[in-house]
Amino acid sequence: MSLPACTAEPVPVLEARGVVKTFPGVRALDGVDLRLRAGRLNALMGENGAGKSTLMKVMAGVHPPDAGEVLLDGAPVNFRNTREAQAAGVAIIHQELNLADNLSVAENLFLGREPTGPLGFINRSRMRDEARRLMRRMGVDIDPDTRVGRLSVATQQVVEIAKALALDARVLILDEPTSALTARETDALFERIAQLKSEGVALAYITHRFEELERIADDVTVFRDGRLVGERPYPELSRDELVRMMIGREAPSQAPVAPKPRADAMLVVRGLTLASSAPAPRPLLDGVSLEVGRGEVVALFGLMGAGRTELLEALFGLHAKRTTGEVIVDGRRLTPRSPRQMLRSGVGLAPEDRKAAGLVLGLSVEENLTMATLRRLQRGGLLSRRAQHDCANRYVERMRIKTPSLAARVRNLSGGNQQKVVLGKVLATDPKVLLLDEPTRGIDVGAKQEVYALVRELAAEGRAVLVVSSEAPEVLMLGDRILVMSEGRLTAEFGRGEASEHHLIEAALPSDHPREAA
Amino acid sequence: GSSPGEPERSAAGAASGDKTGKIAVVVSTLNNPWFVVLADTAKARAEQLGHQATIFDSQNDPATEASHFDNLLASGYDAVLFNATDSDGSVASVRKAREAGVPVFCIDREINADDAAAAQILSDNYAGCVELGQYFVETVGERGKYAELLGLLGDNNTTNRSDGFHSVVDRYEGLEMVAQQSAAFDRTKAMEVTESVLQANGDIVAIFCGNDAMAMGAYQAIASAGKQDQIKVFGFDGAADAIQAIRDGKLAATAMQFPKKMARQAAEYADEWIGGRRDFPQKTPVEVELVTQENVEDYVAYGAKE
Amino acid sequence: MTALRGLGVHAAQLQSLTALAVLVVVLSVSTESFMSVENGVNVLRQISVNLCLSIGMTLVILTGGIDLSVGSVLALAGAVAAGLVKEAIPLPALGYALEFTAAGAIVAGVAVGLACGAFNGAMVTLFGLPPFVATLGMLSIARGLTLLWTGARPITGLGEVFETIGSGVWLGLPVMAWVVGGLAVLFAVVTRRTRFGRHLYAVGGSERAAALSGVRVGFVKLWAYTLSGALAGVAGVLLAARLDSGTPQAGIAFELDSIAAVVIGGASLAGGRGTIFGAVIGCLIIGVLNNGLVLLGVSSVWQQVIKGVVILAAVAIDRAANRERC
Amino acid sequence: MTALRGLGVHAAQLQSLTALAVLVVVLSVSTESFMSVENGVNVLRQISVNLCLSIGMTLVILTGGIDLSVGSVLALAGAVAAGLVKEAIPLPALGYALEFTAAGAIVAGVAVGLACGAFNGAMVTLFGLPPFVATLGMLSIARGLTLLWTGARPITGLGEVFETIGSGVWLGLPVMAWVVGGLAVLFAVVTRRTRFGRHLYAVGGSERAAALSGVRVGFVKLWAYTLSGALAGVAGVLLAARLDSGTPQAGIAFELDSIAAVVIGGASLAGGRGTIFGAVIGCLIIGVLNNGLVLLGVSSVWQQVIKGVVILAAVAIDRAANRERC
Ligand SMILES: Nc1ncnc2c1ncn2[C@@H]1O[C@H](COP(=O)(O)OP(=O)(O)OP(=O)(O)O)[C@@H](O)[C@H]1O
Ligand SMILES: Nc1ncnc2c1ncn2[C@@H]1O[C@H](COP(=O)(O)OP(=O)(O)OP(=O)(O)O)[C@@H](O)[C@H]1O
Ligand SMILES: [Mg+2]
Ligand SMILES: [Mg+2]
Repeated sequence: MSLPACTAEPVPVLEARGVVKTFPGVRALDGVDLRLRAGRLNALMGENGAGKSTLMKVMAGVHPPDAGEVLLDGAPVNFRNTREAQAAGVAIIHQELNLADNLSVAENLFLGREPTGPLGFINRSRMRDEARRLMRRMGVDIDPDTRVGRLSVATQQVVEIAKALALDARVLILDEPTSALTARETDALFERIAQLKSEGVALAYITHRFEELERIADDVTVFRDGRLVGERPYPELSRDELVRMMIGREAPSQAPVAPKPRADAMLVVRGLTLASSAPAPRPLLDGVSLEVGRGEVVALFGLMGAGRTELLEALFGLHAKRTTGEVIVDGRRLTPRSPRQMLRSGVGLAPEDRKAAGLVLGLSVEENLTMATLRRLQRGGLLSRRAQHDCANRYVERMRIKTPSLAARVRNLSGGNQQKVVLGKVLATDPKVLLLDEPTRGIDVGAKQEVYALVRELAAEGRAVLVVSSEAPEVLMLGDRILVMSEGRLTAEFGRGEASEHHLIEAALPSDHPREAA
Repeated sequence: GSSPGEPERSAAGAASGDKTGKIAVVVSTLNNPWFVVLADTAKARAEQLGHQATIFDSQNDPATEASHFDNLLASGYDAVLFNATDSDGSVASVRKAREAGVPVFCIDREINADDAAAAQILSDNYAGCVELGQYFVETVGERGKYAELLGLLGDNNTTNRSDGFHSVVDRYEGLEMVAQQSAAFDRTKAMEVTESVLQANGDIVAIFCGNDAMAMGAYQAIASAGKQDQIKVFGFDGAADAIQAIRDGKLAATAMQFPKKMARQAAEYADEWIGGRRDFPQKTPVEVELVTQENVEDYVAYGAKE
Repeated sequence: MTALRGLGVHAAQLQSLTALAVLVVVLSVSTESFMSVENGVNVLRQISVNLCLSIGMTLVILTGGIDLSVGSVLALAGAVAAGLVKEAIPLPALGYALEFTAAGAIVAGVAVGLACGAFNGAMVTLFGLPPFVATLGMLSIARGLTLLWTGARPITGLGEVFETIGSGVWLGLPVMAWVVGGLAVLFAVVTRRTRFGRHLYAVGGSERAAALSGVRVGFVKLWAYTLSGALAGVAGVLLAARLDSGTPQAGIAFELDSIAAVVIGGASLAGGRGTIFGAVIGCLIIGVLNNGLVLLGVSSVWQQVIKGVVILAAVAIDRAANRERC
Repeated sequence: MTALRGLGVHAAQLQSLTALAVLVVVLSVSTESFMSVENGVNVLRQISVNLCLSIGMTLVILTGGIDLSVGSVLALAGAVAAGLVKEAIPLPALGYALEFTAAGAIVAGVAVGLACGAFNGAMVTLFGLPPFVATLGMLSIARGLTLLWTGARPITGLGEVFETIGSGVWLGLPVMAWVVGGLAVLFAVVTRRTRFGRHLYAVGGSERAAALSGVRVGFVKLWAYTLSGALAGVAGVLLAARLDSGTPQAGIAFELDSIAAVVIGGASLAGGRGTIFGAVIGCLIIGVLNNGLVLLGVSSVWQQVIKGVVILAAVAIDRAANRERC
């Protein structure tokens, strides 16, 4: 039974006081306070680059603070690394995946704390059983010996979460844990969170998804530009108020969109089939046929593992050898052979896994933004610096990318800003057909609205947009039409306003799954 | 100036015309004791004669050697005692020195040009191996299978020695070479190659090796195969351990070169050049002597007993 | 098969295994002397040194590093051991000379190797040098020290103990093979079944992930290099024992053969992938090739060409057979 | 400074630049002969070959690869050029002999290098061989072919054209230096200001992201290796010209110096980082060091030790000064 925050304060389990952290060119944190109380979940909100992740990293011993202090049970501590933090009972789930692709699920879950037998050998069988248990509790049932590299992003995220939960920490920090998850795993996670609260664990939870707040939040803390804007018990906050605190202006209103008449097809897919790389009962994609009209936004919903990413990848020519079927872009029939070919024929993909597939982290913002369009930026055979700057600047502004400079390494941008760079890169190619895989994953409310507006704008310009999302509200709000995928097949189609979240989930559940009566 | 090698002069190490200068000793490699002795002796003798001397190691790389010449010509040396990495590849460097008015005295390895070096004091590898070849026939007999270990491929001592040896041995049809492999003058390689050769041809009666290091390696392999009584091993150089091995009856024979002798001679020539002498014989061959069980006691490492 | 699994055998190794098998078959039919027990023993003796190096190299490569210094370190260790067993070190200060038993000399040799390895590790972990540079520096330094210590002269006649190690045979197999075989098994177990072993893979797979999971990355790397150095030391002693002499030219360019063996065995220079078993196969492929070409009486010149081609072919088949790993 | 920027100079290079500066200052005070124009010219001539290799090496390393074959390819190209200029190739079929002009021979030599490089590239891109193995195979093959072509005997007396290239001087600088300098500028521009150049960085940084951005990864890699081979060919011709002979022993272990130069210049063997300018600095550091130690009359044994230590120190300072890059 947890007290409301306002009355007689219990000593916070973990507390940050006046923390300052600067990076080359950026003051990420500027004297920030934060309190995490036993049995309560403090939801951290704020725009991309506000400093949320950085603060969490400081509190979990990843970065040392430049100034200010971190207190555990009221006593100052300075963790020199994550191991010391873990030892003190502070665990963190990072925003980015931090798994060793070459190791198995079990090995990742127990990395750094492998159970050993009397002879100092690793107790493999125990590790496996434990691992299977942990994954089951997260609602995922996979062989613990699977190499993590072979798992989809979604599954990897679950592993990441299970790993932190396995630490039985007193303080648990979750940095956008659900960004890669879909309904089912999210529910499982929230059950665990409720349970942890009752066990008196103190939680910090970073998210950009408002609908999650009422399900888990006790307190809400808002950051802007590395400063604390305010902390309130959740119930006292209205959504609009919250948004205002975050972006410092009125919440951008969502103008209701009228259903469009069915336009002529810009992208036509007929019987697209993608054979599985490993021997499997079913192909990853099984005769998928769909159309996206000129100026139309089609949203593609599905649970993890449905094969949506594979669909987009196949359309983009990534699995040429395993793909069969017919694709027609703007009246021109073609078989997707390579990304290069698809880009040239006016198709652009913003991939789901931004770090591995979307960006070259070691290169600058400018170099990434211009990567796919260099041909247009040449003057007399050489790349023109001017043209590159202009191009990059244009998209930094249009996407409101928060970066110290065009020359900054993308690696150092905040998660959301990285995502914006990916979108910027694709837009720079001026595609006729846009394939967006989870385009709003991990980006803040302001940026989300921008992306939504952008998607509509692009459609209005006569492009066809096929957007994959795991957030039902988003799908409902964005799509002129909504397709639902399950097990590599399209299982339902709805027009704007025809579907409810329930319908979507219903259609998305795998056939073997017992469907609850509507 | 006085004639070379004149005993009392060289004993009393005063520089001729008491002019002193900077002498460079450029040696093809220093990770083989034979060349270390060559270089050290040359340096020592030059210093004994009152000159400054520095050793440059070409590390068996003609390019490095060329760089050494550039450097020493730039930093005003008066003479070069030169052990070439390559008879042909080194000519260009020697010419460059000549044009810069710096005399080059070649030691041991001949360079293929008569107009470049001030003088060449040469160990006659070919003749040495002719002698070895004759002794080979005497001891091994006129029939039987044998193997040959070549030195570094592309090194012209490798070819000279092999050619000299075969110029004799090939005249006897009875002597059949069943294996010819390169072991690059290297002990380890020699041992491994020999081990394999013994597998393919267990019945060989002799191995001729392009240098003593390889001979020692080969012997090692033969010994661990227990064939030391069946197979005679021949080397070349007169290295310390080879002389000892002959004494112990492990090697049949080697060809003694005289690195010390050659080095001293070269140093004295350089000294005389600085003293003003110019009339040097283009080539001064230093004969190679056969070292066998019989005469081994007359020799020490790299030379005859004084 | 399950036995193999224990040593961490994956499709990868089984691939190289086929390559090896093909090689062996071809050679057995083309030359009778190849398939003899005696020759088998030879090949074993010939690969022991390279295998000893390759074990250490595997540890380093697993972390995503590389060790170019093994050849020079081998030479230094061998020379030190040989030197110490031959003559005592005079200690004027204490007024007596320090005598070394064969055992003592061997330990000293290995210790020197270990020290060099630790130095490499320190350079990489503490000073953040790229492994290539750190170990390249050591390659040069150790070679120089060897020449200083030996005066560029081989040190020969090392006595019985070395002789037994070098040419001795026990239960039909060379003593060296037993030693190195033991080390191979030991480290196969270490890499598969101990935390240190798995951390090698983790660090190689994702240093960041490993660090954030509380793996002491620096510690793991430091030990990888140290062990590589120590194993190079062992290899040095073994080689010296074989040649009955510590020669300053020993081990030149050995690093290439050793890295080749590890990579042929399926390891990735990017780190995180590879096994000791693979390294063993790799060494066998190279060793059998060298041995076979001589048995076939191929001229040394052609040997170089053929060797290159075969290595390319072996690995190409391997990779073709499991694309996923590229 | 902006001029430097044009060549793509970052903190990284400026670091190595300081290392170089320190080295130069130390040497100028400790030996008078170092700071002479003549010696400067020498150093330039001495580094030309290594720089020529290092330019190509940079391209390959940028893609995250490595080219161990440059030394052997250099030897092969040099030997071919030398061989062709010396004697005509008889074509009995056509009943006449194919004569080569010096120019023709040079082109042929470079072409041979290019072919070897293309082969490496094909092995890496088409057969998915690890670059280390692919180029290690070529190292062995090219050396073998060189010995076959030359009959293991050097080919000397290459005539004026080669002589001019080798020892000629133009406007106070060696012709070789002009040639290589030109190549360096050319490729500095290529890497900085062309799509191909940018794609090299992209591929090295993340092949997947590059491919998704429409970069033809295979194509880019193939060309990186091909160019590296061609540049090794050029280096071979230059060396042959300098020695006035194509020697089968040329270029042994040159790959190490070249890779060292590139890495000292701030490149990462993981790919995606490095510049031509950095390679130039790297070559200068190594060249000046070799030259200086000789001028100081340091015994060649100690030279190896000192060289190793200095290289470690140089890179250590560099890295310490910008941690982020490790
Ligand atoms: N390692 C780093 N080096 C340099 N700058 C950094 C680094 N990490 C973060 N930053 C900068 O610090 C600021 C805060 O980043 P942070 O990741 O904390 O934002 P965030 O609130 O987590 O944003 P998001 O919601 O998008 O994850 C950003 O401007 C980012 O560019
Ligand atoms: N790299 C991979 N190797 C092997 N299988 C994969 C890989 N990536 C995804 N899969 C499998 O392909 C199927 C679809 O992948 P994925 O989960 O990305 O679909 P999705 O609908 O895009 O889900 P989400 O986008 O929510 O992650 C799943 O069974 C997943 O396990
Ligand atoms: Mg964040
Ligand atoms: Mg997906």
